[in-house]
Amino acid sequence: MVRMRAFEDQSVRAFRSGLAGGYLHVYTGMEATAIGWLSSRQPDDPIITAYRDHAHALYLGIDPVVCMAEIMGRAKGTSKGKGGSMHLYSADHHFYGGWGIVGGHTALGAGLGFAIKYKGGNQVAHCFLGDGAANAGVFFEVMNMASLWDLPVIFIIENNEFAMGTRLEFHAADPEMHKRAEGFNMHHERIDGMDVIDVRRDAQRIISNVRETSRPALIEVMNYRYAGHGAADNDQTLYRSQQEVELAWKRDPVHRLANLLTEQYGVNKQILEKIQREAEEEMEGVYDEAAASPKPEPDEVYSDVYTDMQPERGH
Amino acid sequence: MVRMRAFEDQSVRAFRSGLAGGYLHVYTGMEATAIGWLSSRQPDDPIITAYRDHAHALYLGIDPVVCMAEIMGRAKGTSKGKGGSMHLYSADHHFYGGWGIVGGHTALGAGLGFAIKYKGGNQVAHCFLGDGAANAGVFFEVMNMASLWDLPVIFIIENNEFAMGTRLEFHAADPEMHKRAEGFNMHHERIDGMDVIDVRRDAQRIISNVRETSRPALIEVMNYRYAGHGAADNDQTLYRSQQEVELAWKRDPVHRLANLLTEQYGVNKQILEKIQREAEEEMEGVYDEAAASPKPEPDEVYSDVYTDMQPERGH
Amino acid sequence: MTTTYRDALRQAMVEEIERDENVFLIGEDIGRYQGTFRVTQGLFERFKQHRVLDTPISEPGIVGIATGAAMMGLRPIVEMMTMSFSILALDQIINHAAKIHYMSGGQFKVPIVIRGPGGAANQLSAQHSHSMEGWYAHVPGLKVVAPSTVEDAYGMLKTAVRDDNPVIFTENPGLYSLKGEIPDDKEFTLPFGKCAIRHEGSDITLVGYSRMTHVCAEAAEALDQDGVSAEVIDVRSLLPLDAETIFASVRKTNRALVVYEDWKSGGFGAEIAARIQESCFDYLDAPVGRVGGLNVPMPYARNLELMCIPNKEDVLAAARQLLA
Amino acid sequence: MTTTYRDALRQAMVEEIERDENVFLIGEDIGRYQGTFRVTQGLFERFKQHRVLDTPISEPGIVGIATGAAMMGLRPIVEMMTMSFSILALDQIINHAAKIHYMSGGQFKVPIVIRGPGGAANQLSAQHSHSMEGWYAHVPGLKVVAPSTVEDAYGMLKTAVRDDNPVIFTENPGLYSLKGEIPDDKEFTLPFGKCAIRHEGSDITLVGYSRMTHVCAEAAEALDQDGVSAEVIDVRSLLPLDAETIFASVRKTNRALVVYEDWKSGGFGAEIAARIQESCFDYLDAPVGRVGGLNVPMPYARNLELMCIPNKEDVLAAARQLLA
Ligand SMILES: Cc1ncc(C[n+]2csc(CCOP(=O)(O)OP(=O)(O)O)c2C)c(N)n1
Ligand SMILES: Cc1ncc(C[n+]2csc(CCOP(=O)(O)OP(=O)(O)O)c2C)c(N)n1
Ligand SMILES: [Mg+2]
Ligand SMILES: [Mg+2]
Repeated sequence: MVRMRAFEDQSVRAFRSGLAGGYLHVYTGMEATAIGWLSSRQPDDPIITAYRDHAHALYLGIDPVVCMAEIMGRAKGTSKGKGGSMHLYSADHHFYGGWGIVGGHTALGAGLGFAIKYKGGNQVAHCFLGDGAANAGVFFEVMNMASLWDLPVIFIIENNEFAMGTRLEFHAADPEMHKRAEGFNMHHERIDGMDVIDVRRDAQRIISNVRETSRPALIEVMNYRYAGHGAADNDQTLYRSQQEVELAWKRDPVHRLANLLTEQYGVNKQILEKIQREAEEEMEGVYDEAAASPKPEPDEVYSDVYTDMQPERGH
Repeated sequence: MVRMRAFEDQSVRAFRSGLAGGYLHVYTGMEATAIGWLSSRQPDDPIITAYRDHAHALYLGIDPVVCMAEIMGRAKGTSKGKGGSMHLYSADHHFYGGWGIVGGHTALGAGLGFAIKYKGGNQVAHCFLGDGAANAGVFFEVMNMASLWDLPVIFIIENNEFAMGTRLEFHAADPEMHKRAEGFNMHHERIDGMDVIDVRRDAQRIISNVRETSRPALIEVMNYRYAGHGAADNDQTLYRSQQEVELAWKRDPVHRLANLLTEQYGVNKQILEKIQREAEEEMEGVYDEAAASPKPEPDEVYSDVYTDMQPERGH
Repeated sequence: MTTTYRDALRQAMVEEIERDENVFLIGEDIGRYQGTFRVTQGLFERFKQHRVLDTPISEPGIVGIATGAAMMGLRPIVEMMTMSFSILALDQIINHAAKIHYMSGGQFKVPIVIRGPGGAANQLSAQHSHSMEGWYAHVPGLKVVAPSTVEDAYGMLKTAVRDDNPVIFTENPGLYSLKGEIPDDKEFTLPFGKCAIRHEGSDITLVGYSRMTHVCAEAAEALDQDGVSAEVIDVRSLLPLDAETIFASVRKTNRALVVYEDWKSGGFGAEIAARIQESCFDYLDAPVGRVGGLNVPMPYARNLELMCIPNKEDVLAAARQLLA
Repeated sequence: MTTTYRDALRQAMVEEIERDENVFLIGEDIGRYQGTFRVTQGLFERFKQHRVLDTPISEPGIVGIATGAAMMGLRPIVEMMTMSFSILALDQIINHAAKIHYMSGGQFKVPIVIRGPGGAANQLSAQHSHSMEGWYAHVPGLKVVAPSTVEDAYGMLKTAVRDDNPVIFTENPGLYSLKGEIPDDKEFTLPFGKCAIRHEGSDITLVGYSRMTHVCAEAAEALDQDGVSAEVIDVRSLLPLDAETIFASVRKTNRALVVYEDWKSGGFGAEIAARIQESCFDYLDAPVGRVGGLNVPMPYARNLELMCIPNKEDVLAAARQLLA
């Protein structure tokens, strides 16, 4: 979690310094969800998420330098610099992205589950989405099909209470979004997402159930985003009070884990501080290394449009 | 009901004789739903439905000759012959169509409810859709918004157990489709649609509730279609047995009402036979009159594309 | 073997399903109901639900699921009941499937075929009569083909299934019953990006694709009678586009007429016309002409509908004007 | 009054909301959040939720609801957070809104405006950088405008709101901070279907719209220095298209270059080019040239992204080639 957070600090720094552009969304405050959940996966389970994807990519083991290089649009990035912050991918790590169209990737997520079932594999597909994304029509279509066809896919709503500047209660007729699976005869529940141990425990139970039954599930994980929606979101008072954010910080999953470790497991505070410091240093190094790496060659613009040909060239 | 059914017989005749083309879908077997429901509306309530729209149009009082003329693509049709069987409309009768894209019109239906609320009217919008249509993503999006914004709209699923050749259980993860409103904090229930008196009673209760509270509702009306999906559906054994259809005929809403009238209200059978005969004769007349009416003038092809200009002409 | 366009499509799918266990069909009413245009007739019984899957009416979801499955190595053939319904899935097609290979820096492939009837049939009205191929041919990352003959339907569908990129495969409903020959060779495939010359000539080049190729051919025969020698080029593949074959013909005939069923204004015929005049300017004795569908929503009434769709007379009139 | 493109749009909406109680705004994050590009800043506080409505992320539903409301006489202005998201709503736009008037034989009108930023901004990557106006301009039943100046933004948005047909109103994100004058007249409107001549010239006609008009104007100034007199035509309205003004210019200059940001192949510039050569063939001293965006999904890396979007140098190079 501290590595993730340190990474996000550096990715924001990249944005501020002009080394990254476009839309950049950090995961700060939500770490317990991705870590707790993904720590419970099977290594070859396919994972897919939206644009708030740095944490998932890191946790799956993609080299942070390669991630940061992508965020900076460099040739050594996960997508050779063509994807950017929102579009990290790694076939080697079974990480299927990194998507920008809210809700759109949930269909791909169901497709991953479809392929598993078709091939007779024992993986489970994990599809993360936001609370805002759970209003997209396609998501309902694929919940129906996932249940109808017994696809081994779990839809994990990372409910951070906001869709950009729109608060949950202004976008969802029923703020208990997991209930949306009710009409599809699909398992659904809401769990807490601020305690990494709790998330891990719940995830293990849920995932093994899906793996056994090949019945899909919709899980709503309640967390909170401390940062603005994206790096360019510079007036959060438009949609929430300073107070509310401060209150939410009291539930900080990093502190929570730190407290647990020091109080229940007697871990020395200095060890934690050292971890923290090392994480920060590591990610500063990551920043520097990515920043020093080369930009894509101009001719790259035409490659990877197709697997076997180039598009018509020129203006 | 007997007029509707007689009209449908003539519309199929028009198709068979080549006077009508394209897709043509009759309502035979489902009459109790439209009549029971629409008899409970307020006269200025806006109504919208899909392509299986003849019955709704007739019940709202649109001249059957004008409807049949539309089905035959004639100038005096509801849409001057440009819409056809699937696209009947009448602004005068608050009939908003007649739509061909499965599920697409449910958004328009919610929009009718939106306009009522915006203007402060006391109407209720009635949006009919099929069981197959209740799988379209946009339908979920607008259920959410209808509930979020307290729109006075009722979505009425005419569940005839088939989406074309696909049986309910093969397209819906939970065949109780009304439950799809559960996640949107919206009233939902399933009612029987084969007895016109029952439908009317339920509709009155539900509609007056929506009118009072301005809270939307999702109602699933169970009925059955006796005819093929469309007039070109000529091998129904692909998806249902002869037996099943025969069994369903035992629940025929027309017979049910006839029995009620003769047995409980002592109506003379001959009166019913006379009504039947008159309906058939009327609709034969309708057929002849529509068939004798002129086709649209060629230049009509360019009119009504815009309210105030013509498109670029010519090939 | 003599067969029909419809049966050739089916045979291509059967052979590909048998050849590669990753190939499967998915779509609305393609299984038990045998497909609305009967292209998939008999396949559900033969290959069972595992390979021939009936779906709910959920075009965006269907395409998205197929795309996700393709990312994991499956090779779905999605049937759109009509291409008009692919409009609902456009976000999945052009903003997901078409971009994955690029956005992932080449890590993921999307070997998906989306096929179905495109264009007007018989009084299907405004919402069901779209020609979508021009829009798709505008999108980098897609391949777009529109075969006009039985052999092409067969060979190009096999190529499409074996292609590692998303392919839009459009079938004009007026062609399903067309008869023709196909080779007795399961490995027969036809490369994309090659025009075919359907009728040789020296006075004017008629450029068409899909059903309009036949309309051009009819017009060419009528022109023969006038003593005018028309060359008919069947584009076959809009993206990639074999512009060179078209240019070579125009450099010979010095006149070109592009014919397409889609709405004239902004249709893909405009692109072809623009390219011809860019590359053959000095050879042209007349402007590049176009014949397209009328710029109106498709009307239901048969007399109006027939006005909208280009026919032989329309092509002849335009050709004669260019030759005048 | 001097103002910006962004503020002019806002002022037009304020005036129309105040003029007609049926006018309202609907879209994602346009209210409390003030709009992602701040076009609707302050309007939620001023007009309250009744007139400025925040929505869930449900583009098809939003457009459909607005369309249904318009059928009952309301006049919605739908903001698309970016036009790229309108792809999700295409079925509602082109297969519902655009066809209702026709399919109902003129009984229902759909006075809806769909507006928002269209085109590339700054490293938004492949899924968020679409130019959609060419597709829309292909669809009968829609009107499509793409204003390039502050005055046009103001006057054409007011026209759009008062139009009884669905209007697609596209705003290039690079224009929002542009400064310019608007008249002090709440009844000021600008008719659709009229090109504007932004720079007079006699040697070549540069045809652009939206932000590309400015790129053309820059190129025209550079050409001035070379002693070449370029005429810059701002198309402004793609549908209806004022082809006559373009033709008149080309008949004078005998050379034409069409410039657009959208993918070159199959973009609306192809239509304009095709029409110019059809109608001005005998006047042309060179083929009608085109400069369009590269035919690739928009890459993220800034150096690659900048390659994709046509700039002054690209226009100059193409113009010089036509003049050579
Ligand atoms: C279809 C679509 N509509 C709108 C947007 C713009 N947008 C990007 S993120 C976002 C909010 C999404 O919120 P949520 O799903 O809760 O995810 P979170 O950002 O909270 O992680 C919006 C509206 C988009 N990318 N795609
Ligand atoms: C988006 C879309 N997909 C597919 C179709 C083809 N289609 C027309 S009707 C139909 C079945 C719809 O079934 P249902 O909604 O239950 O209505 P019913 O015909 O039973 O009244 C289908 C698949 C269509 N018109 N629109
Ligand atoms: Mg959120
Ligand atoms: Mg049904």
